[in-house]
Amino acid sequence: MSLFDSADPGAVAGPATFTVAELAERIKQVLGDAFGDELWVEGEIRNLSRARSGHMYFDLVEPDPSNGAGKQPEASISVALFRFNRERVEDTLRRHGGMAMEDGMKVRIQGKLDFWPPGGRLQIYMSGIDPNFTLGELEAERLRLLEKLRDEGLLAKNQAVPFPVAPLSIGLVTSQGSAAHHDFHNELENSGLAWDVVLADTPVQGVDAPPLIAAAIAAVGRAGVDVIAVVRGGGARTDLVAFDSEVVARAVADAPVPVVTGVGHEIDRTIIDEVAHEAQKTPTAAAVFIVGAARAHLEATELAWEAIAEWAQRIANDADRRLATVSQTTARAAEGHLHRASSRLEGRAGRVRDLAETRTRSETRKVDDCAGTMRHRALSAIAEGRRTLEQKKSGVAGQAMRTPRAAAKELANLESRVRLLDPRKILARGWSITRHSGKVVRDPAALAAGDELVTTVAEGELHSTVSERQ
Amino acid sequence: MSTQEIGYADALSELQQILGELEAEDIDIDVLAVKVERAAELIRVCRGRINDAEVRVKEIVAGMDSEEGESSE
Amino acid sequence: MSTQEIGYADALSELQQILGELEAEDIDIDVLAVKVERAAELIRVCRGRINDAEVRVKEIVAGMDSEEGESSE
Amino acid sequence: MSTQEIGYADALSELQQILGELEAEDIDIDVLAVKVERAAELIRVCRGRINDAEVRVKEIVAGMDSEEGESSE
Amino acid sequence: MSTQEIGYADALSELQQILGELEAEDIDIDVLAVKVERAAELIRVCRGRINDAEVRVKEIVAGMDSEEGESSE
Amino acid sequence: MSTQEIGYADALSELQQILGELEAEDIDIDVLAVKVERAAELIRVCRGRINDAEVRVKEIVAGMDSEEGESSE
Amino acid sequence: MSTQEIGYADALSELQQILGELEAEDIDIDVLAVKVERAAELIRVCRGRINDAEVRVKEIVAGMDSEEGESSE
Repeated sequence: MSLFDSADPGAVAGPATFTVAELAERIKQVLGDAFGDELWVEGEIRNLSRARSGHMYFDLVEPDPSNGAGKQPEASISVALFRFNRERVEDTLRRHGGMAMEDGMKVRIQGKLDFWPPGGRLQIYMSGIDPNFTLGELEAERLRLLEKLRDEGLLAKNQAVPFPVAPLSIGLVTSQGSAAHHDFHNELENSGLAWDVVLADTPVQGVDAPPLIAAAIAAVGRAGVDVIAVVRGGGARTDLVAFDSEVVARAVADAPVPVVTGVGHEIDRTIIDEVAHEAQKTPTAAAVFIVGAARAHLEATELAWEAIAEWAQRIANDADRRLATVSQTTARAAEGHLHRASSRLEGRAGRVRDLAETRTRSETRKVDDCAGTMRHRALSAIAEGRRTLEQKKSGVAGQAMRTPRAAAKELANLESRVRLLDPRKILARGWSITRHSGKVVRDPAALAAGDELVTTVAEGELHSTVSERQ
Repeated sequence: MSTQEIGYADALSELQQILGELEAEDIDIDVLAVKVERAAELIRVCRGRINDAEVRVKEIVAGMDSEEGESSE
Repeated sequence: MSTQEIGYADALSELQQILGELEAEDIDIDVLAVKVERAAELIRVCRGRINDAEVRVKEIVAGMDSEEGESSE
Repeated sequence: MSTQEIGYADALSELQQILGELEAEDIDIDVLAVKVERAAELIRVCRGRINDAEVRVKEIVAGMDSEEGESSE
Repeated sequence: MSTQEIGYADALSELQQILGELEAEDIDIDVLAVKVERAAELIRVCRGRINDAEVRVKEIVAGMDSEEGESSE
Repeated sequence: MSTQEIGYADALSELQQILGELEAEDIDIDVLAVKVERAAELIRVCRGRINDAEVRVKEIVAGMDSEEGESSE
Repeated sequence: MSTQEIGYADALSELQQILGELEAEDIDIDVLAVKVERAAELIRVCRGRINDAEVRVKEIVAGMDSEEGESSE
């Protein structure tokens, strides 16, 4: 279908010529034919304005994919929300997470596309809104961003910055004069501590807010504060959308000092809370936290001092006690030594005495033994001499008696032999000796008859003459 | 480090260190008073730093910085 | 070393050494009195040092407490 | 060495040596009295030294205690 | 050697020798009495020496003990 | 040698010799009595010497014992 | 030699000699008687000597014993 395919019948050949009103009427008609009474469009709210009449106007744009703030959108269409629809729409949004329409918000809206002839503008007359779209879009955006930050390691980056010992110098990023600012300031003042606040005033909502917040964070970071507090009071969920933005999240992650957040109400949690060193729920809570940290260190300091004073006293006392102990030990050791030396010495004295007495006793015994032995041996020698002498005497006596007896026996033997040879013994047995001329006659042949013979017999001699020789 | 220049954190850290030294049994008595004196000085510094009830506020024009940031981009 | 110049730590160390010697069995009696006398002198020195340190610490602590009292009022 | 000049340790050592000699069986009885006399003299010396040391130590200890009493008061 | 001059040890040694001679089987009876007489003299000498030593030792010891009593009082 | 002068040892030796002669078979009967008589004389001499020695030894020993008794009293 | 003067040993020797002659076969009977006679005389002499010796010995021995008894009493 074309805007121009049903030409006016009264028109001459060639392109028809409309009056502006006719054209406007024709456009409205074509639009009505093409889109009907209702359509749904999704896009991002820009240039939202609320008229005194109660109507609301904004542009619904298709942002440039490069997502540069302030860049020309890829497509844009004007939206008008009249008062009678606006109340309903706002009510719907309020009921869904306390949202309110604002710049930068992504919406899916219902309405009629129409041409406004007086302005010569094509616009959508908004009649309704899909709150779930906005919520989902926000959530999806949030999740995407979280994922991205996590991938880059930015979620834990600020948490890795050590929390200062005494965060007395605070870089406060907030909207100056806001309730959040007052709450935060009051809390600091009430603490009674010496705070040095470097205030960076910045809008905290709206489409331009994120880069400004990010710049403020960077600026106080450069100012050399101990800690950065980013605070904003509560509002509609969509009011806090700036704190879900990537540029703010990156500024927090890159901050050189810890960032404490206190954004929104109790239930609100934004991306910045995920990136910050410490996420407190409200500005007051953030101040309380910082005060608490400073006070904790103040207390730690005082405690350290008290402990030092106490320890110093204790050390002196201990040293004193130890010294008293050393003194006692010294005295005891010295006395012990003297006592031991004395008893050792007396032991030795006793030993000298005992040994001397033992020695004289043992020598006495030795000499007495000698005397006893001497007597015994002398008497033994005398007895031995006696015994020897007696043996000799017996030997002499025995031998002396034996000799005459042996001699007598030998003599008797000789005598008996002599006796056997005595001629008188032969004659006594009847034998005789015959002699002739004094010679013993042994052979008759030596004799002649008549020879004179003398025969000796035992009892005398016989004289005879040889008568015959045979 | 002179107490004129010392930061609160350094002061606290030095205090803690002194405490640690005192807690170690073998501190020299001659050093004790010196240490306690230094601790007293540190605590005086810390108290001075923290106990001034007035909140001093310095303002920063973030916008200027951001503009400056943009111009330098 | 003269007891005039000796530090507490050195005095205590020497004292411990003397004590060790006294606790050893074989100390010469002639040396004993000398050692005990030296120990007594060292104890006197140490006691003086402790008292000095204690007085000093008490002064410092009293001073700090009064300052704290003033500042917290 | 004259007993006037002899040290406690030397006296004790000599005494110990004499004891060793007395314990050996073969000491000449003629030498015994001489040795015992020397031992007696050494014992007298040692006793004198111990007594002197005791008196001295008691004085010193009494001095230490009185000082302690004063300082802890 | 005259018994006037003989030492205890020598006397005891000679006595032992005489005792050994007396033990021999074939001692001359004529020599026996001489030997016994000599032995008796030596024994007398030894006894005298022992008595002298004992008396001396007792004196010395009594002296030592009385001193101990005094010193421990 | 006259028996007046002869020593105990010589007497005993001569006696032994006579005994040897008596034990030989062929002693002259005429000499026998002379020998025996000489032996008897020698025995008498020896006996006298032994008796003398015994008396002397007993005297000496008695003397020693009395001395011992005195000294041990 | 007269038998009055002849010694026992000579007598015994002559007797042995006579006995040797007698026991030779060819002695004259007349000589025999003379020799036997001489032998008988010699035997008598010897016997007398033996008896004398025996008596003397017995006396001496008896004397020895009696002396012994006396001395041992």
